[in-house]
Amino acid sequence: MKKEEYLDLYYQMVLIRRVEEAAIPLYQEGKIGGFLHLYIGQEAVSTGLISARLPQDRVITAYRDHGVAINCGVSADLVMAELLGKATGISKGKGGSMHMADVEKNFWGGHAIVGAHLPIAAGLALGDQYQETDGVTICMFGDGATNIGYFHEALNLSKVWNLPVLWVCENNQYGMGTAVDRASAVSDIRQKAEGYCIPNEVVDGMNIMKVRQAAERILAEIRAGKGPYFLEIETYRFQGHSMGDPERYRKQDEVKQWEENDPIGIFRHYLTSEKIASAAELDQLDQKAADEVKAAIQFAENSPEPAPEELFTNIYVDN
Amino acid sequence: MKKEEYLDLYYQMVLIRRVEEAAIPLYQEGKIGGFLHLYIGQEAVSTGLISARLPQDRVITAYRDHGVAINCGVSADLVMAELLGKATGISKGKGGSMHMADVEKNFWGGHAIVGAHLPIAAGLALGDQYQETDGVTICMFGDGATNIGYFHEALNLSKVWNLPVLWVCENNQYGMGTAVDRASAVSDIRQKAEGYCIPNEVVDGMNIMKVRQAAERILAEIRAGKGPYFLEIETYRFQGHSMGDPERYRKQDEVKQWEENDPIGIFRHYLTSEKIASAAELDQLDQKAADEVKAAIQFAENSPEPAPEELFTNIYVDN
Amino acid sequence: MTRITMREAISQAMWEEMERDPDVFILGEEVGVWGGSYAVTKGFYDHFGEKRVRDTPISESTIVGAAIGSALTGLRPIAEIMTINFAFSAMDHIVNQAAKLHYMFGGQLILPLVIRTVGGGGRQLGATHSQTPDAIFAHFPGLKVVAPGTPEDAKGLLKSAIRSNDPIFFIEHATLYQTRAEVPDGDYITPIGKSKVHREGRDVTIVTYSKMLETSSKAAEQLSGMGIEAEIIDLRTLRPLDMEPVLESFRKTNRAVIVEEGWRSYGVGAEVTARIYEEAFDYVDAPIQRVAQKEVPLPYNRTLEQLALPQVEDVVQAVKEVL
Amino acid sequence: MTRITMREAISQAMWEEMERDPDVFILGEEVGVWGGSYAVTKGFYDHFGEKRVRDTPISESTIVGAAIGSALTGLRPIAEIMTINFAFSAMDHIVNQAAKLHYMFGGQLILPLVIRTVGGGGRQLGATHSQTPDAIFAHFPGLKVVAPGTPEDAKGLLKSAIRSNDPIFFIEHATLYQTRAEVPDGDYITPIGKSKVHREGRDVTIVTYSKMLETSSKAAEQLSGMGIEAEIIDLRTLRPLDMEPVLESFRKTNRAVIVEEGWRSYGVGAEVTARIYEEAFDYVDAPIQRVAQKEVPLPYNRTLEQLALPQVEDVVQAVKEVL
Ligand SMILES: Cc1ncc(C[n+]2csc(CCOP(=O)(O)OP(=O)(O)O)c2C)c(N)n1
Ligand SMILES: Cc1ncc(C[n+]2csc(CCOP(=O)(O)OP(=O)(O)O)c2C)c(N)n1
Ligand SMILES: [Mg+2]
Ligand SMILES: [Mg+2]
Repeated sequence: MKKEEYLDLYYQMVLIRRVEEAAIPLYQEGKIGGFLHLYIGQEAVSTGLISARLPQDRVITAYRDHGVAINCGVSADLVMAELLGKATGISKGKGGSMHMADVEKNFWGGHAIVGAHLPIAAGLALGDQYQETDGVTICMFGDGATNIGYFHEALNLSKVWNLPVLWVCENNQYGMGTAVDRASAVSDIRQKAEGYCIPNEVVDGMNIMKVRQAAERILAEIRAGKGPYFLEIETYRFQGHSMGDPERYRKQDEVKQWEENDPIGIFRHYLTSEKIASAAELDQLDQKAADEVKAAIQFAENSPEPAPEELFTNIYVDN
Repeated sequence: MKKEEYLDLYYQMVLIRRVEEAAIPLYQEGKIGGFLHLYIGQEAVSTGLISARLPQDRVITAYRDHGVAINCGVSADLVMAELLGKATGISKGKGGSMHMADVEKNFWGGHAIVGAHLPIAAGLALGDQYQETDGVTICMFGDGATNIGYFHEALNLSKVWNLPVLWVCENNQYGMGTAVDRASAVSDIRQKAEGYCIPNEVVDGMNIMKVRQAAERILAEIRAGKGPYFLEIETYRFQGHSMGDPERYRKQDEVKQWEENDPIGIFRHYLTSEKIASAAELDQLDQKAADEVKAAIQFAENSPEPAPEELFTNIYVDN
Repeated sequence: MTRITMREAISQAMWEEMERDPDVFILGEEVGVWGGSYAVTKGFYDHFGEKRVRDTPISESTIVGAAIGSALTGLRPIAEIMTINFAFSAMDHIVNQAAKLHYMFGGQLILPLVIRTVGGGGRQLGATHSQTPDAIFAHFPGLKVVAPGTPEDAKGLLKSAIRSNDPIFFIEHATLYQTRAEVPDGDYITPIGKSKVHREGRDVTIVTYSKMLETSSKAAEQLSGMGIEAEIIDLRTLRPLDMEPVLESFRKTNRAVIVEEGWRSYGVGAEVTARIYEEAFDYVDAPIQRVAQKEVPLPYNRTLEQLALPQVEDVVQAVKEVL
Repeated sequence: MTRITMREAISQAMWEEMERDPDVFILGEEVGVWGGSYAVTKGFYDHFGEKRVRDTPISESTIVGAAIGSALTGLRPIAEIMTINFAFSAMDHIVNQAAKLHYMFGGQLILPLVIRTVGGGGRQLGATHSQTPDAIFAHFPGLKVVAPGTPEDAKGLLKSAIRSNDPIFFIEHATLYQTRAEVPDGDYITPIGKSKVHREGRDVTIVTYSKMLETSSKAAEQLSGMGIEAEIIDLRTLRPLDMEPVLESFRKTNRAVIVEEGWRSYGVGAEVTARIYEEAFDYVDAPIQRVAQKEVPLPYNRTLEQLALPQVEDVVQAVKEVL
């Protein structure tokens, strides 16, 4: 990997972090409504994964999607504008935090019904297989999502049809307040893939390089026609499930321990200790991210509300 | 096992066979309507299984339920009357072939939405666990049913809650016209249980003694509190999926080969060669079954239709 | 014109569209090797191959979900849900995904998708297998719901649906497959979202669709023998609901009976009734009547089942009441 | 009488019934350790223990399915589906199993089962999370559908539901939990299947339920200031639908407006409208009006969302139109 690539990965992670940190007060002021699920702590997962994709590779995820959107190339401006429900938002203000997509960037959303996007991901992969492209679909979902029937049906179909799809479970240890082993028959989520004969592995999601390397290798295999693959990525969300989570289900100690494994800190340490970048260079990127977020907020705040007529557009394509 | 027990098992299998053979012309004459899914070829499965249960053990199955009903102790009369839609039928003529139940016999139906009874079975087992009885729920379903999401959710929950349930997959090689490996990521259905850490095994469903022995052993384990167990039973349906199946999906040769493994024939041979019963004794039972079926048809034909007012009963309990 | 069955009409629509456009394909349970559990896709597997006629596992959510996903990539899937009773097992993907993705992402996602299914009672299949819950699917904006009553419309509407860029829920009726009627030769399409005068008459307006078009037509024949000429409007599409032909007829007859096979409460008849009163209040000469299924889970026994289902005599009776 | 919130009322109903009957238990996502995602079961887990307050995996079908199964064994489960939007993921078990098992097996199977869920828009949750599809659940005979609008009714109806031997789909409203009102002290139950006069008036009948009871009441206050006295009927139960109080009121006022939060087409208002015309045709003085949600998947943006939802002014406007 070239130096710029390393720096770009670092920058993306920091940018996601700053965007979300900025969203917190905006939510508290009531400028952002609805649910707001933060990705803080998990940035290495999508940044590592998506940086390994080729342009023809599709990405689809759940409602914890700000980071994924940014990794796919959606600007902080358009993410922030969507959070504020503005006409300039990536979903024209109609989707909000949970429903961002950018088809041009091969990012297919942002889906808020737990697990329901897995069958859709199977369909995206089927589209590529049918059309004989070499695109791979990367489908991300949480540990909790592996308990719903959609997961089972989608994984099964992907194997039966040998679909080019990378199933990525972000195991952040909880589905809302329910610890993995209180909801799942197996604590090693990757074991579920065995029931479908889908090759699988687990990777440390706090270390972006590990995610990136695994993703590169696996995407190449899928692209070569080897069919679906299941990747469990161990990670943790530092914030509550969404804003206003009482967090009765976990100890502050546990959170602290994980926070000491901050994926940004780990990567920063890696970059400096491996002499890939200096602290000063990284500080500059931090500053750049802060500036970009500031500008994004300004862009969003200054953007117009959707016109009232927008209520009735996009219901159907054909009228 | 005492001799009478052996004879009883034999009798049950033959009775089921004769009831269903008698149903074919009744269907063709239009006296039986709707769908009619025959169990012919699979009799050893439910006969073996259910003979091993204690009275407190609940049984629930799919729409291929005539045999199961009889094994649970429903008389041929009441099965036949239900097939003919009579007021005397086990479900008062409201359920038909696919929907027979006898709560007094701890038989909870007959369910026609593929896989939907698995979550219900988990609930039955939960009821016993909650009430601290030592009953086990025996839940039977087809190979095709293992592909729907309900299967996944129910198995997962059963393990998480350590429910006293025996999951029994009757692998008869096809879900309608779809061979197992055209629909399922794994051909050894029992492998699916690995994804839930549920102990499992496969047993030959054409040999009633093997089914019976496995069931006895496993039910005792579950009863002792060891939680769910998964049993795959290899079997075959000699008839089409339901009446009027064009059977384009399998070769007559294949059917013939399986028919040579007729579970009744195999058991008959076992009983005579092991000198448990003589051919004459078994012939007598054959005759008795034929007589019972004849009487059942008479009972059903002579039974009254449900009164028109019955249309509006049983919608609610409380009015 | 050629006389063909509804089954043939539907089959032809798919066959012709698949010949016309390589992006059209079929997926569902038993659509391939079996030839469709109602024999609608008989011969398709051999002709188009397993790439385009795809047997699926019993996974209703994923049949619809995979259809959605592949539609997003530009394909034109026809997902078959074996019967509408199993559509409940795919409910989220139908009403929460297919119906909403286009709107929710500001128009970015486009879903040229048809979900074909078949409903209706009358075959002694019992409560879980005999439903006509069409109204509940029609409740969701973002979905279009089509339910043809004649071979001609079935073919033309299905071709429209396949060419459409919207998600379409296409409801056939199990006891109509054998119905035979004239169908135009060659390629034609019938627009979605247009109701139609099926039979002209001056005395009363019968509004109906799907199987009940047949029942209503029989009633109209009987009524005609009594000197009563019923005008029959076939809704054909339940969402968007085109009231124009209904209102036009009603303004002439001033009397209406709405006939549907499904349950009365919260059904199609309620909506049509409410709209007629809203939009043609001054033309009402008598209380509008609804004919519908008795509100019970449909029983297996044939006599009871027929008691529950709307019959020709029920329609005749209702018409007499509004006159 | 004590003044409590809707949340407290619902919570009390369950708490009291659980104290009263050891067979009553709760299962659902986040009902235990978290205390309910709407804090309705806060404190239950600590008090009743994990046997009776059961956190489940994210498996909606199986939450309902397991509730059905355990109900069959004589228990009285309260299954919580976190929001009504996720009830589509359990649709088969709700409408095809819970609603039908009793009938289909000739009355043998008995399901004393409550499915609690919460619906409604207005919180900027976007199209998949903001629905009020109450009507579609009410379409199925065999199910009872309850949707209270006041703390008093919520408590009394939920207690009735828990004691009932039928499967009951109990719909709460997310933006009503903070609503505060007087509730009788001690144990009381409110019968399911009875509509109620919520406010007396002579000029117009407003028929509504759930959240729109609040909206309609505000409208009635405004109207009162203009000298118009609206009578408000709270349906409280959507199936079975009790029209008596509606008709009685209508025979007095001869004018009606039906107010619901869900989409207009194939909604609750259609059914109520059709029934009023059917059962009180001679009393109609003006076309009955429906106030409902605009027929779009609900958008995230606050202004657009509010434009789509029925507002107090819409009710006032509709009343003026019928006068
Ligand atoms: C079908 C469905 N059920 C319930 C919910 C409510 N819900 C939203 S997020 C969530 C937890 C999901 O956990 P997980 O998959 O681990 O993802 P994470 O939030 O940890 O990223 C739940 C229960 C939903 N959105 N959809
Ligand atoms: C949810 C659902 N989808 C489809 C069907 C139609 N159907 C009935 S039986 C069947 C095949 C089931 O196969 P399997 O589970 O192997 O049982 P078998 O018939 O072989 O005993 C199908 C697809 C249904 N009843 N329910
Ligand atoms: Mg998680
Ligand atoms: Mg099978």
